[in-house]
Amino acid sequence: MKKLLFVISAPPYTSKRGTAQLEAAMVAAAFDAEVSLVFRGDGIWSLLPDQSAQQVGQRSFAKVLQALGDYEVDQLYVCLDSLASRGVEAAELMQAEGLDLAAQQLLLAEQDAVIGAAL
Amino acid sequence: MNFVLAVHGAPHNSNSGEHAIGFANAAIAQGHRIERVFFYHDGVLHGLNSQVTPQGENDLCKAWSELADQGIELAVCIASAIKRGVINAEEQARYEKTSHTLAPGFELVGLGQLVAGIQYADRYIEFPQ
Amino acid sequence: MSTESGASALLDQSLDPDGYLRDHLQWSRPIAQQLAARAHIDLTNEHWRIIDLLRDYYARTETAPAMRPLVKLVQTEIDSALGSPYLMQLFGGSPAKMAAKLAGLPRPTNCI
Amino acid sequence: MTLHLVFNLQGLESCLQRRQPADPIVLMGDGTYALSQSDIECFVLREDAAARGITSNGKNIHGIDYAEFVELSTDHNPVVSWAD
Repeated sequence: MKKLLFVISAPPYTSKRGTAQLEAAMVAAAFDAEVSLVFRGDGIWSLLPDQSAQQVGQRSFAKVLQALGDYEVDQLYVCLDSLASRGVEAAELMQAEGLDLAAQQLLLAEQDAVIGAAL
Repeated sequence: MNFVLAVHGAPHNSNSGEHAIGFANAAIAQGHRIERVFFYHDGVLHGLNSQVTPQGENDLCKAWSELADQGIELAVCIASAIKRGVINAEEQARYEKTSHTLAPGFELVGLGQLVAGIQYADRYIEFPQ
Repeated sequence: MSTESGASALLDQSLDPDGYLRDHLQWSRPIAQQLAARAHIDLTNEHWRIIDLLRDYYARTETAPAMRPLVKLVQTEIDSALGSPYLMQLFGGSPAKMAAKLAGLPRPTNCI
Repeated sequence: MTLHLVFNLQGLESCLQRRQPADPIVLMGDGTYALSQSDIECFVLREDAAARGITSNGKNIHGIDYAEFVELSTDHNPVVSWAD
């Protein structure tokens, strides 16, 4: 079983890369990979709880995120540095475990592949 | 060694294609195998048959087709592709469009092919831009 | 033209070549029945339980579940003894796909 | 050990924060502009730097071609790309 880390570093409603990453993570879980996700940079905005995406005619990132648990993807992490530099408290966000930079180093090092969401 | 490469940037505003092609050719020259090139996000535009490369610029289409001729799978993410108008004859019929636009040598696949490739390969290398 | 064949012709216009609703918001229970009839499925209460479950799941997650999460959903919400054979008996060879189609979920763009 | 591919300056910053100190870095594409402002030890894809008119005399900078890039990637796992 391979360990795959999906990185979400873009905010949710412009590029839609974040939702594509969630879909890829679900597929990976369905293919028996050990999947984790990390939200960093402006990707942390994906974790705000009250998203009303239908107002802009899009799928709600927050809702799609709810489906991850059904694929037994429960290793969700958020970069504490990215939160601090944006003045966001972990308690304001949906459930994800806060990781400092040192912990992210270790998380990266133990992966077989890292699938990014740059741009 | 077995590689899966991922191309995330479009031909007209990124170096993803040049990087992946440069890597693939060097890897093959060293006796490695490129299992699959997976085109994702804007990278699917590499498979758009109707694009014209201005003279004097890199003709990536030719480089891709040479890789395809060597048996390398050029796998285009179907979900990313249909959104950007990159469709084969089957999708053309399914969505009732007037023409199909997928370049020869490329094929539309599901995200499962990305994951299966990563599971199988020794290395996954992503060219985001 | 009988009412029934009239309704059928109307439905034809609302479906894409693969039999998915062009606009998933058009879904109604009578439409589900017509879609099922075309797939030679006679909708029973057991089918409806799954269809309702899927519609509720979609409202919560805006995704259609793949097979494994669907089985899990059925087991937690209906009966832990039920599995994929049960779903296949109700909806045929690709139950997650067929049930989502009958439930009027948006057609998936990613073929898994 | 992880190999880091860096595609722009923002990517370099994110990478430097999250790599282990001994992990090698390859600057590619617009990542090669980092050579003009940074003295970290790294590899740089020679043709991308040359295309941009970037030169460096730093003794910690190792110019590589695609063949050497392939060798680095066979020696390291995972290979992580950074662009933001």
